[in-house]
Amino acid sequence: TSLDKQFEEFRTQLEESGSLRERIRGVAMEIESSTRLMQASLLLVHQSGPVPVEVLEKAKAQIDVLKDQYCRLAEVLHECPGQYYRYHGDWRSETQSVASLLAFMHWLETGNLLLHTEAEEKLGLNNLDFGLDIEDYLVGICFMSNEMPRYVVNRVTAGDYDCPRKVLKFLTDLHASFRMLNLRNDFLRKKFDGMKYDLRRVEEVYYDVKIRGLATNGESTGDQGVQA
Amino acid sequence: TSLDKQFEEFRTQLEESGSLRERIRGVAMEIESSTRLMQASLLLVHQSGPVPVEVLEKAKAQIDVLKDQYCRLAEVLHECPGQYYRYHGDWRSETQSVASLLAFMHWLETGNLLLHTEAEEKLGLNNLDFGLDIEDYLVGICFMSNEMPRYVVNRVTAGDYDCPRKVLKFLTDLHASFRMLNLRNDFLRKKFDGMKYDLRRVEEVYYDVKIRGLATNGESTGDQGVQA
Amino acid sequence: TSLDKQFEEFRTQLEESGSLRERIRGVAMEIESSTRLMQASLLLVHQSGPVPVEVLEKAKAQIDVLKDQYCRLAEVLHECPGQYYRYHGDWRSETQSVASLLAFMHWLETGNLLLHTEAEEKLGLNNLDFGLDIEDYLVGICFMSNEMPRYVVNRVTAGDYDCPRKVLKFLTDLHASFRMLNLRNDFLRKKFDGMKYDLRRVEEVYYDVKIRGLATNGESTGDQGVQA
Amino acid sequence: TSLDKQFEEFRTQLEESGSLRERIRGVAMEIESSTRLMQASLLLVHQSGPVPVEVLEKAKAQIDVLKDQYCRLAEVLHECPGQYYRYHGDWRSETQSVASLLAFMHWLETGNLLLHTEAEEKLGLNNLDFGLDIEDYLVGICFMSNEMPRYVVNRVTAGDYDCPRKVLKFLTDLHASFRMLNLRNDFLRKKFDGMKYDLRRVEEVYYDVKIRGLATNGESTGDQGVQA
Amino acid sequence: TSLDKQFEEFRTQLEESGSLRERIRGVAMEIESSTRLMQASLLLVHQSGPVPVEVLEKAKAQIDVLKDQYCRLAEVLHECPGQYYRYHGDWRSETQSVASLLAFMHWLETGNLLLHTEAEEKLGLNNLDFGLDIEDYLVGICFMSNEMPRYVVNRVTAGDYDCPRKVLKFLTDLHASFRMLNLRNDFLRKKFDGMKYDLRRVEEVYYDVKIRGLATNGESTGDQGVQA
Amino acid sequence: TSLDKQFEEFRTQLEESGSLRERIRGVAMEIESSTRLMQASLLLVHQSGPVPVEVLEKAKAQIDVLKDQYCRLAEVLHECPGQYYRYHGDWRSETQSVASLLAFMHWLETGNLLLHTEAEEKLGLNNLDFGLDIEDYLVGICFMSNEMPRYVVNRVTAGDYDCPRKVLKFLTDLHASFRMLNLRNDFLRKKFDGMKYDLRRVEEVYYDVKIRGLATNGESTGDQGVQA
Amino acid sequence: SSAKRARAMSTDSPMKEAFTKYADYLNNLNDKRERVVKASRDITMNSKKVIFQVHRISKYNRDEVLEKAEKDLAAVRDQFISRLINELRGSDFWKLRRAYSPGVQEYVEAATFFRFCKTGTLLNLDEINATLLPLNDPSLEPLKINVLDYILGLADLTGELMRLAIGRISDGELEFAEKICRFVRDIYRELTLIVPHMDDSSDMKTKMDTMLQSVMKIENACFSIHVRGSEYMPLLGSSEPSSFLLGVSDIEL
Amino acid sequence: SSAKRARAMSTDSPMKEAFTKYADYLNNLNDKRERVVKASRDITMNSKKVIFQVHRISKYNRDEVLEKAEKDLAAVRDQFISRLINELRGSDFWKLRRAYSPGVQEYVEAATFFRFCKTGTLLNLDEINATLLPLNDPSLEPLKINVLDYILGLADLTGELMRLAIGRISDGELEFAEKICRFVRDIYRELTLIVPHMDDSSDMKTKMDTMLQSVMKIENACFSIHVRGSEYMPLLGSSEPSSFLLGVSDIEL
Ligand SMILES: [Mn+2]
Ligand SMILES: [Mn+2]
Repeated sequence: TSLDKQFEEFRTQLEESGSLRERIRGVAMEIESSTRLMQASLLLVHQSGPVPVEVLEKAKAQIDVLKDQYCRLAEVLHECPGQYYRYHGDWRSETQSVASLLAFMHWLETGNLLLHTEAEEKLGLNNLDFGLDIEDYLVGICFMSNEMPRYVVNRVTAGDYDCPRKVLKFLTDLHASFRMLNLRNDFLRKKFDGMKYDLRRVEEVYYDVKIRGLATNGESTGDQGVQA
Repeated sequence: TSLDKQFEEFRTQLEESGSLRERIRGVAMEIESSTRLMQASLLLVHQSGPVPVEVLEKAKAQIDVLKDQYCRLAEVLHECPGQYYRYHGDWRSETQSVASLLAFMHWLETGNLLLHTEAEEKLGLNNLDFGLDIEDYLVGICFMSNEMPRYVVNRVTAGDYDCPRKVLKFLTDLHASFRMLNLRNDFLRKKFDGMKYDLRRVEEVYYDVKIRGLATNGESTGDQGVQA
Repeated sequence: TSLDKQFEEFRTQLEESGSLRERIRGVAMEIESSTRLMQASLLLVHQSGPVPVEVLEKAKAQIDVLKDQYCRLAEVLHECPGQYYRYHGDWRSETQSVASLLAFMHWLETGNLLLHTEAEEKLGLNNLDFGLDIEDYLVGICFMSNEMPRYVVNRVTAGDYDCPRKVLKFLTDLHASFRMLNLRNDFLRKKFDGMKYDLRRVEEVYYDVKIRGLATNGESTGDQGVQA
Repeated sequence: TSLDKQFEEFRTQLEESGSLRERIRGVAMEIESSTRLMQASLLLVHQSGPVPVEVLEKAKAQIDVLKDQYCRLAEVLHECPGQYYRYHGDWRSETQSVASLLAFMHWLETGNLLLHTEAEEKLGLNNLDFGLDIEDYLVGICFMSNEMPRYVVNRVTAGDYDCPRKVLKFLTDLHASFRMLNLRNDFLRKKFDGMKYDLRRVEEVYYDVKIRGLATNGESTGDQGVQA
Repeated sequence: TSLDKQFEEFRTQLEESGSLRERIRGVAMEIESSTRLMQASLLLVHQSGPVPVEVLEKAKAQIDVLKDQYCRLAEVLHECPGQYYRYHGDWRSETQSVASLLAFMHWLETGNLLLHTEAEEKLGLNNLDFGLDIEDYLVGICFMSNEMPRYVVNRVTAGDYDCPRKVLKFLTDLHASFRMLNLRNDFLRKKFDGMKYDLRRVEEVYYDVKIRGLATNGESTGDQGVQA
Repeated sequence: TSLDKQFEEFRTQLEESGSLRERIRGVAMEIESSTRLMQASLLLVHQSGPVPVEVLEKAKAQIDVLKDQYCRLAEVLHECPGQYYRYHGDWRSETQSVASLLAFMHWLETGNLLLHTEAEEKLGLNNLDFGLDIEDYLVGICFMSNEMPRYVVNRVTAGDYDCPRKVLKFLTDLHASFRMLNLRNDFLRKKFDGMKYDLRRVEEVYYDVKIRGLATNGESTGDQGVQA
Repeated sequence: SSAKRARAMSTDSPMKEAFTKYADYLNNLNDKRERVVKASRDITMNSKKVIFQVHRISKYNRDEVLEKAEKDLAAVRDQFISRLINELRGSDFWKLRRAYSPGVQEYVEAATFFRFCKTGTLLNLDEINATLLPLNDPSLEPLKINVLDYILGLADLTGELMRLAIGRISDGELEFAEKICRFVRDIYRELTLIVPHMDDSSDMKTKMDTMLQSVMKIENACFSIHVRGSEYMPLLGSSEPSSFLLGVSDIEL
Repeated sequence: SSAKRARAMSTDSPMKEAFTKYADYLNNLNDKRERVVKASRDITMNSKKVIFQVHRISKYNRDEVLEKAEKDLAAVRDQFISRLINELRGSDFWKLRRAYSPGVQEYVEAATFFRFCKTGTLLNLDEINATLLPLNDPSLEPLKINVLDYILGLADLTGELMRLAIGRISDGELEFAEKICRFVRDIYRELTLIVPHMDDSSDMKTKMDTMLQSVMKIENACFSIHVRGSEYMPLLGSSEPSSFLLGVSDIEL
């Protein structure tokens, strides 16, 4: 009957989308694994004493792994055109972490914000079909901002008194840029609302350093903690 | 700066997707309003006594309104190809209600299950770009099933003793068809799990009329309550 | 350091128990799949008209599949002696369903309760290491009892007026046996408390049949619905 | 009948396991009582001013009591070999508290992490039959970590400016060790995720003393607050 | 310190009331055990065939046991005058069951409602200190009412066609009496709401019997099922 | 029917109040937009370096916009006399922000607290029909207090060492005034509790500055940061 | 000391003066809210008693029962609602709504329940407000129960009607039960279209679910009596099941 | 009709008679519960006011503030607790505990809060009960607040003490803050050993968590003031940070 035929078709389709989702979850778990490794390496930047260059190198080594993983993810989604957002939830939070870590490393190296296109490039996502969702990128940037107060506190403890000034400038600009966006009342908005606490904390650390005359007069040196 | 440029672009994009979403919500609210009118009309099938044909006609009159609304929804989504599932959540539950009501009316008229393609046709969605999501259709069918026990009880009270047999056959087949699907552990699965309680209740009603010798010997007449 | 060494060991152990659990989950999902097939076959006993012998045969064919699956489960657990109850939660609810279905089929065939040892035998679990937990068996029996009212209602609708008497006798005895147990205030207790509603419903169906003079005088014929 | 016999056996077995559980609960409650006394004594380490040695001694006096209690627990479980994990839930959370307190006292005395084997030794559990579950031990360590921020704050208030450095080093190492473990998404994982907040808070306290030039240059003295 | 002293006293007091509660729980569990035995005996009144007098006698034999248990409960509470309601929750639900069973047996024997004072008398609670809470009594009466439909159905199945009339008269009067009460939205209210359904079910059975000319013309014989 | 008529009327009324609410939400969103602009301007007072007068002027320019918006809000509410508090929730949090910003600007200019009547005047709300709810005003004042610690920290970083003294005096008086109120356990109470922490933080900064001999001896100059 | 004087002096600042006013405002508001809550509790409690009184209705005592209920309902108005009216002048009517809404809803439930039992019709909001008119000070704009509380009370009414229907069926008043069924169905259908327009529809949505449950309980009871009646008809040769059932109950019990 | 008479007659049965008694019992109980709830609300509201009054304390107004608080507290006793005492004769004391417990807890909170600010000591349960003695009818066993409500009130007290400590630190009263810190720590430690023995320890457990939060908030405040003070010492050559900070605040503001 036409009823049977319809449900037979549904069965096929549901199984296909089920196995697709299975494969997506598989890649997403690998991505998560890679970010854990990156995160573990980057933890060392919080440690007292100057941060060795190797720390960053080790973390950067994972980027190629990630690139490969996103390539495979793109291939899987290539099979179901137009359904990127149907399965988006399955790799979303992992990708936000990725964006956050890439941006943090980029900042450590260059002192600049990793742009969306740069992030896509690093992950090999510059083709049209499969990109880095803008909101995921922005959430990742907020996550990065959340790490800044801790980073600044630990750098000052390690004797790097110029760090707060640099971070404060970076965060102030970032915060001002975000304010231009008219965010909906969603997860991103909530994360952005949290950014002002990061900013406030960094201001306080800068104040602590400044009032005690520990802050160098900066400006001249554009380098970051890692490269010092 | 490139930072400013990026956030300027984001602002534009977020505003565009914001206004898109706004328009989608607008249509979705209209759809909700239409289904509510349909629902209120269809509530009259529960009243004691024979159900007048006008009841169904009044509800069916809303279908054209819905068709127009879905047409407009499709137009809105036409502006952002490939993003159907990005905004899907904004009209999802409304569409499940629509599917449920269409299927209930179709069953009242024909005694058959409204097929997915038939549902799309009724809503003017047979083009490829914008269709009725299969899971939404299936959830709608489950909602329809939930209405059956109450309908059967009230039909019997109104003296229609043949109704339970017909509904039981319909639900038994429907339930068997659903069982073929390997559902994920999600909303649809939960709704389907509920269907067995509808089935059981209809079995009990059929038992109540059968044991009292009230059930006609049926089979011959294929017509439904409304048309009687 | 001894700290490192300890955590290294932990890592190994946690990974081992993780992969063990993974394998257990795998088998448990297969078991669930088998019970679904059994359940689908057995649904037909509720259908009007006499129940064909094939229905039961088809369901029984799955028992060997289950046997094999439990054999593999036992092998997995053989690797970690003394930890049966550590992972018990991972196959518990699947096994309760299995017990329920086996007992229902056994009752259909013989009119008797499937004993715990018989259940273990059917699943090939009579060796000492890996058995059927008694509480799982008892929960399964309660699940079977939950199906009885529906079965009786549908059998009577199908014209089998002797069924309620038999089921009532069976359930009354079963309920009396259960009452001997001093159950803790747990899941099993809750399930058993539900059994009295099954009993009550079957009593009502028997009453319906009896007061209308439909009940045969029974006793003489010991056969069950299926074999008739 | 065989039915009666089976349920008679079940009754015996359920009563046996019921009384076993009763006895386990009894010992577990005694353990809880002992840990509460330890906890109340250890609360005094937070008081302003130097912590008298007696505080620790009083808490340590409970260890022998605990040892005796675990010995009795082991005896009870000796009666049902292979069922450790069947009843594990009945003493689990109490044991996690015990592990936490033992580890905290050990750290106060030695500045080192109490190893799993050392914990077992202290409780007299080094025989094979009845050990300290690794996950319980790890959860206990997380609980101990939760106490650290408060301890550090109060030690500094009491004038011990070297404490934050020591605790920070200890927690950083501990956190790094934990990160090696691939934790499932369960209670332990959640507790471990919380450890990073402890770490962050201790970093902030260390920052507060360091930036004010209060931190001694440390390293030389390996002693802890209590012994000072 | 005076602080220590006060809290030490509190601890003593609370431990005393804890042990009091322990003893109360002990007696309450015995009471529960007795009601289980009564209940098991009384289950036989549902069985087909005439109910032998012994059934009731066996149940009645437990009343003296209960009397003794309540006497001991009263003694325990005598130690803390005025604190009846402090511990009330610990024997409340058991007492509601007792009231229900006593009332059911009394009705079986006399056809009348067991009044509150009569219930107290049966339990030896007529002194002022320790009585039967009126709300507990009323809840117990509702529980008894809940058993009536099942009783009636089973009596009719067993051929006792006069039973429905008697029960209907009794329940009608009882329901009318309950309607005199102003209840809060509490447990008792909910139970009383359930009584309406009992009444309706008994009425249905009465009509079933009546309409088939099975009912005797009643009134003449005032005796109950048991004595017949 | 009269039933239909009444509910038809209700629907009309509720739709009217729905569209009223829609208009209120519209104005409230505009108000929110204005406060965002004010906030963005005022952010500059936190920036290093002396605050130019233009900053304040730019923010003050929005007051007229707000006045106009509140005027329109009042007009909308004029249509439903006496129903101010029915829709209050729809502009409440926006108005609290407005009060907070007005009070902050007023303090920057005059060093005094903006009183409730003054706030109403600034917004053109001194007529009786539509006023500024006192609790909203008080919450706004608490919000302003929450901004003070950040302001002080950043002013000191920017070299304005007289700011902490002024703010401390202002907040001390404000806190003393708030203590005159008897509050319920509501939102305002929670916000007021937070004020204590603001006060403490400002005090700390004041001491930081004082102790280092950075504070001017104050009193003489009554002007604020902006005008300095 | 001079420090002390400095502190003391600042107490007379405009700020302190203003806060004295704010303190008075808050104290008065809270006192009034408390009085309103208490009045609301009284209304609730006594309205519930009226509802129980109406539930005592039967074929045999209809008039006495309703007469007492009517008197009790009037007493709720005179003693408690009048107290509320005196408190709720001007903007407090909406400001303190959360404080009195439960009581007013319960009163609406009681008043509409009484009216349905008396005349089988729905007591309109206008009619309710008319009965409150005498309680108002004639010189002032009279206080009216708002639509929202009326609708919320009506939603609860269906629960009481369900209880009544089940009880009436047992007493053989089948036609009454069927009348209730139709009435409750109508209210449910009307409210279906109203709900999305309510100020805060979230609690109303759960009430709608409960209401549907009540409707279905009545329908199931009517179904049950109907199939039984249909079975008896051939046995008796009667064509009207309800009249038959009524007959039995009168004669035998 | 005879049927009607039959019905009517059964109204005089012993059952009806008994239910008349039950109805009276339930009506009286509910009325009393309602009166107790109202008294409890009054006690809560006015005790809260006393707490706010005590919070107005500062170095400069200590005596006046506490004098007023003492009078207000006495008023709570005389006006509202006495009303409660009259209702709670005999077994109602425990039976209606849920109805009055919130009020009594709030009173305990207020009375102990006042006492701590006045003398720095804990007001004992016996002392509280002694103040209630005059409110009792001398011919009857006097009503005493039970241990459970006292402990629950004490748990809330720590929240108020935390607020007080934060405020006192800002006013430079560091020693007072440290005293509060020690006091709250002691109470927390004592209660640690009491909690498992309470009749119903579940809500007490959440209160313990809140209490620990309060303790830590005070400790963090003391920590903060301490490290700052320690930093200043070398700058100033003083050895007593607190006295120094006190000095500053007096002179400058
Ligand atoms: Mn109600
Ligand atoms: Mn409080």
